[in-house]
Amino acid sequence: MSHAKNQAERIREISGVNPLKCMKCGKCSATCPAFNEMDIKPHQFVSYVANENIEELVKSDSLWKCLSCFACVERCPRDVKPGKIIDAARQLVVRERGGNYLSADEIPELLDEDTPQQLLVSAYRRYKR
Amino acid sequence: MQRIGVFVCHCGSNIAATVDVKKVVEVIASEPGVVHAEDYQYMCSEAGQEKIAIAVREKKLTGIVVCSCSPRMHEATFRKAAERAGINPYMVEIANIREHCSWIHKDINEATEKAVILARAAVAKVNLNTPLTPGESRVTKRALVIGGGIAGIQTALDIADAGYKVDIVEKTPSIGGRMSQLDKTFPTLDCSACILTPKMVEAAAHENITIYTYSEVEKVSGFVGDFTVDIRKKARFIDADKCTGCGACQEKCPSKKTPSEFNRGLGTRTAIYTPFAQAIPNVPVIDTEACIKFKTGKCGLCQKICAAGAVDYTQKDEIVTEKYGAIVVATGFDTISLDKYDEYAYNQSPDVITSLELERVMNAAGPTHGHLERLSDGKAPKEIVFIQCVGSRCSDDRGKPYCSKICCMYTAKHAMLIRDKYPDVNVTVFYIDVRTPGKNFDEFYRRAVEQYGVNYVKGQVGKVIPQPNGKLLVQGSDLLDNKQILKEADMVVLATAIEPNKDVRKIATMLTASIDTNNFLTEAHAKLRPVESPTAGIFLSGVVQGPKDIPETVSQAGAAAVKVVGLLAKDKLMTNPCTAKADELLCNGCSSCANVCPYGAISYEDTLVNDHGIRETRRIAIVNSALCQGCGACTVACPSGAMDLQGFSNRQILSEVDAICR
Amino acid sequence: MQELINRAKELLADGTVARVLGWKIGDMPYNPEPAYFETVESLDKFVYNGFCGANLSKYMIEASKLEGKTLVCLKPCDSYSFNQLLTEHRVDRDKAYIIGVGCKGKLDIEKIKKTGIKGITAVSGAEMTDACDTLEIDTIYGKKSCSYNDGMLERCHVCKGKEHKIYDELIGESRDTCDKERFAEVERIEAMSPEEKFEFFKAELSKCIRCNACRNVCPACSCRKCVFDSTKFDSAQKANVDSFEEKMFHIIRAFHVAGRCTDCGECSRVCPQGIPLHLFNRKFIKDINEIYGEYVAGAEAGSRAPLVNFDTEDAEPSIVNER
Amino acid sequence: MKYSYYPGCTLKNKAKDLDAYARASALALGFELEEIENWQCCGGVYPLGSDEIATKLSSVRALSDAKEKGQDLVTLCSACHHVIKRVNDDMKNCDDIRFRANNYLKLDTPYAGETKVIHFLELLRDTIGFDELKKRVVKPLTGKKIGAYYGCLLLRPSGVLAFDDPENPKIIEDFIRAIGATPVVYPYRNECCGGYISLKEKDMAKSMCDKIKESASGFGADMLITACPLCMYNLNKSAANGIPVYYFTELLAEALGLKEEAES
Amino acid sequence: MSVNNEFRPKIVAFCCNWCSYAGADLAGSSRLAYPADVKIIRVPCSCRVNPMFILRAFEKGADGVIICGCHPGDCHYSTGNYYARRRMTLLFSMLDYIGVEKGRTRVEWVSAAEGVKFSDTMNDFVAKIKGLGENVRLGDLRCKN
Repeated sequence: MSHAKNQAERIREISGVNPLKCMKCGKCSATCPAFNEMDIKPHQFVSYVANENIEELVKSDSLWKCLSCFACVERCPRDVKPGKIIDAARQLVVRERGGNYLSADEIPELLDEDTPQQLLVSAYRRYKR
Repeated sequence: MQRIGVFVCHCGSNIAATVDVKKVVEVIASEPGVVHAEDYQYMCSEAGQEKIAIAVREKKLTGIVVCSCSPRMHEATFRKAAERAGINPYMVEIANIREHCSWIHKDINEATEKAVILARAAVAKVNLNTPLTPGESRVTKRALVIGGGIAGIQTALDIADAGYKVDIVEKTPSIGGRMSQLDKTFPTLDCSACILTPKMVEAAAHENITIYTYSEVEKVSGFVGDFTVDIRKKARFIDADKCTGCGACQEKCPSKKTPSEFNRGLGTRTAIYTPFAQAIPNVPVIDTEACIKFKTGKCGLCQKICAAGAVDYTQKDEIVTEKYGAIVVATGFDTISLDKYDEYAYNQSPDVITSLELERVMNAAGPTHGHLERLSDGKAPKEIVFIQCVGSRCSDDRGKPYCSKICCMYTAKHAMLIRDKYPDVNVTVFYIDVRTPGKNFDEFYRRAVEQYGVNYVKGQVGKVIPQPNGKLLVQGSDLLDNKQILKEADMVVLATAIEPNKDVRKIATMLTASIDTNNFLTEAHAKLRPVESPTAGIFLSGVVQGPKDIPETVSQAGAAAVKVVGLLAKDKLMTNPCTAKADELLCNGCSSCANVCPYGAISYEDTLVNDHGIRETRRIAIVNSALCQGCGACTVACPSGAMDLQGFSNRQILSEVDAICR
Repeated sequence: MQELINRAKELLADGTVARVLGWKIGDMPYNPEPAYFETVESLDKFVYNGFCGANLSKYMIEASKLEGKTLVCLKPCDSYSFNQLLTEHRVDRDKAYIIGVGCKGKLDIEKIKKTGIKGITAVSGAEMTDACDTLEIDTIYGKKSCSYNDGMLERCHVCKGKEHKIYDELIGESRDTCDKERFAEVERIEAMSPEEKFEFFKAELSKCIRCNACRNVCPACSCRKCVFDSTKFDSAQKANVDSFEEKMFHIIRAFHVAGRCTDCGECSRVCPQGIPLHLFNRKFIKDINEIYGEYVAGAEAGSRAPLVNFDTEDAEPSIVNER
Repeated sequence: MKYSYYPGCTLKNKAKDLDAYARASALALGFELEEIENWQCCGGVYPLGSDEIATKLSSVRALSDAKEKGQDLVTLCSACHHVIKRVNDDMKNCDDIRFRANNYLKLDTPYAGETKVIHFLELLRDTIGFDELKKRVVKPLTGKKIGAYYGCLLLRPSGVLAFDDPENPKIIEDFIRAIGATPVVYPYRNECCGGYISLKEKDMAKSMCDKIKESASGFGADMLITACPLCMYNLNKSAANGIPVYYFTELLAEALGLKEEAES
Repeated sequence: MSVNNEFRPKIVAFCCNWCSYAGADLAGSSRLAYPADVKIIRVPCSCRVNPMFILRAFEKGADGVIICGCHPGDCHYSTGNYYARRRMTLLFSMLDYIGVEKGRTRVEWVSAAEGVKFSDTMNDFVAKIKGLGENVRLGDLRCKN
């Protein structure tokens, strides 16, 4: 199995999503509140996995822009769950050493006096191994 | 021992590509009872059937096994061939080596091995077959059509024109159905009422047609050719013979606040009402839940005003029992509930409406008298957004997995009509795919784009966001531009998925007609018998079988009528000889069988039997073969094995089990 | 017993009944057997005591074909069987004169013997009029005694009740003997692992010699000809050829009487190999009660047995996997 | 009536008042929240990967603890509720996760999703009932126009959370009515506040919260209420307008006349 | 038995003529594959399936038996599957009681329109039976020696 195929398979496994169910209606992208911040758009997550173009996908800034708000998951008429795909891609990155989007050093400057614990632990879960 | 011939069909390459048919012939030839085995390209062809005839003659066959497609496909063909060759048709068994074998397996060894086993099972069964003779049953020369929409009306007219009596049962106070609610129709823009009303009038006037409106089918018994149906005629509280249809009662009725079903709840009606002006019959009904007289005992205004003295508050529901030879189901459709799709804000804003509601808005007799206006404030819209596939093509549990088929076309129609009548209104259509197969259909859609300047955007809408200023912000995808767009609209129209009428499940159960997971009735064959239910004597007309538009519905309605006429034209029908039969020497007379018989086909008689020299009178089960439909429930209820099913006997099935497990 | 005999004599004498169906003294003090008595004199041999466990209702199938009425003695539990046969049109109510006889629990001679009492010559304390709490037993080795309860049949420990469900008149007192949980044994097996269950039944059923005693005594197993004796299922077998056939026979037998079996326990009582056959029937009864609601076969003549009945909301067969 | 209660880390710290008001109100309404012993942080976000087990274990421990006590598990923080409810669903419906989680935890009796997880709002709606709550209110918040802010975590995915209609919810609006105020329905009430993104993408979160607050005030809301400390934080960071944000429990305590008591 | 010595179970599927047999036909015409281990016997209705048939299949060496019928409420004969449902529930419970592995028998309701369900069901059933292995507990010892 080629590396790309392998990676695509990993994403399918981690996310539990079958990208072939997608009918390309674009409702996920129509829904996404972070759409404008993303370079690769939610409906494209699906086609990137289907086309095994994982190298591009994991380089995408979208990994760090998705809010996991599940709006795309809720509204997808085909039960494809683009939000789970992008999280799986993010997992691929953070599970590799050095792929962390958040480093301990930078945390102090990101905090303010009101920052709730919840924000820190959530961000940690999402961004770090 | 039988003398069995086995015929293995190649079905072109459908079977032969995955099953080694020569090998099947070779192996099966040595089975007990088999005296002849051969293979052929197409057993169902005339030449193939001739092969059976020749083998019967030459090898003196007494039984036949055809290894071919499903018996549901060609069992009848081969039974007839056997009969022509001089063998009892029930000496034929089919081994299904296509649908159950070659089409689902890839490995040729595996498929061949299985084909042999299936053939063996069939041979084992034929070894125990006995000749059976069908009985005859009579045909009541009258048809019932359930549903009085365009499908039901057309079917009834075609049956009636062929000279047979036909009754229409319609649940609502008038025939006409969904088509009567439409304003215009595609692909030519005829006024719906203008083409439907003449048909309604014709049906009402036809000497062979009886129409029961405000009525429902309550009970069905019997079988093809001889159904008995109870029809509940709900009390209208109006004497139809006296009513002149003057409408004075409706003008005076003080209870005016009930949402009008005909206007999809967008307008109101009175408690005593006819659903629309052209209603047939033009006799009102009283809605007892809204009527002040029924609720409080006071009022009675309609009775006082009625010059004909037709209002009768004491009227009761009436049950009419009638016999029919055939039943057509034409119960039509409704739009799905949008409660689970509130990202489109249907429940949050009156300016978000369904396409069927738009039909009423555009119609001169509708709530806005045909003026295109926002239902919230009555203002004329300047921007209208249409959203396609709302609830269609959904594999989640909110919507329907199928394409509703009519939406692309009616949306093009709406867009075009709006642009034509109100050129200053901008129309945007969000679509996933535009599906317009059909004569002059794609041309119609292209006209909407090219001639009328309707803006088609490829992409679904994610959310409709009501704004404080009363506008609707539509957040959608433009997939071709790879953009998320925000469009401020005055009105949003949802192409809501259609689903079979809610009552159809109940009706299907009464008729024992198969129904699919989407509540569409199943056809006897998806391609070759599209207007028949697998249940004999039940026929399908219109959307009850699957989504379809008016031209298709009318064609199918005619097709269903022809099938009904073909049935009613017969004087006698052959009955299924695979009925239950009790062995009088084994029967205990315990009544277990009669307890489970759904047809009341089993009775008990004191019978004098001679049990190996012992002569005594015993209580013995007797099966009425005209009533027995051959389900076999009784055979398992019988502890002694006295009750058996001809054609599917205990020993036959066991021999199949043995052959498979060998 | 004398009251019973006197009454039987009266009814025979005045022609109300043509014969009496009861129990006759056996060759041992503990083995009375079912018998017809057609004359007043023959009733001298009539016996009714703690050893009269046999259920006479099934004899009424044949008795129903005879001229005149038959006086039949039914214990409370037998009356369920009679009702069930009535429901299935196997017996004729008009041909039966039912005397509901009192019952203080019936005895199992094998159980008594198992307590070490051998060479029995006489037993007292098991008459209807006795208190039935201790048995005084004469043996060739001298006098012994045994608690009545210890000698009682398994079925009496889970007695359905002392009420007769159908009768023309009642003679004699009954007493409650139920002191065990009816489904305890079934539950014990249900709790086993599949391997243990299989081993348990394999061990029990391997003892079966296909003598058909269970079938012959069973009031529900009353087919004119059993499927296992007919050609209808290619299932006629005489000898125990392999272990599967024993399972098949007993499963099917239990299935055929499911919902009709009154749990009279005769099958286990008569089994010469001591196989607890009632455990099959009782499993079906337990399942029926739990899945389809309480049902007592024979409690009421004319009721519809659970297997020829249904509810649209019935549990799916997969419920078995969840239990 | 006793319930197991999972407060979560933030409620022990920055969002102490969310917790304090809830406990005081609960007592007054006749049910007791019994804090689970030695609970551990839920992790804040539900681990989406189907192969992630370790990150789900703290939830399973809390769930199993409630099961042992035979109590329903009440949550308050939207994030904790979301995580625990979804993990519970996995334990009930996903054979693989159940098997592996039980393998790790070695509980006395394996856990298979038996515990019922309810949010404090559901407790008010389904156990006490909003009609009953209305009767218990001593200081109705008459005249206040309040926008409910749901966010994502309570509503989606609706198949698992089964909290309310995910596109047109009404539980908080009904709550607002019950405490005597007027709910203001606005379309952004189920849109995301930005969540954890605000740690690094502060502008993005701000602009999202601006939209929410503008929409709410556009429809006439004087204030917003929420059940989530992170939503509260993000909404407060938005400069859009001065519309204040409160925890729903604060208004509950106020309406029940317990506010001062709870604060002391 | 295939060459690689993989266990190939024998599976008998009783399918009612009106729904499940047609569902199997649809699975076929839609080319929805399931293992060749499944052999279908056509019966008019699931209520025609006698427990004797099932035990006989096991006696003769079947490893699994599945009964398919119309969905409850949709029986072609109105009520047949309701009786089948009770009979099979009790029979399966008895088989479990005597120690036959759960899962060797199954009832599924498959309509004529559910080709996909038919195929999925058979794939799943075969996988389960493969997991259980050969049916030793109820096999016919006579034939196996």
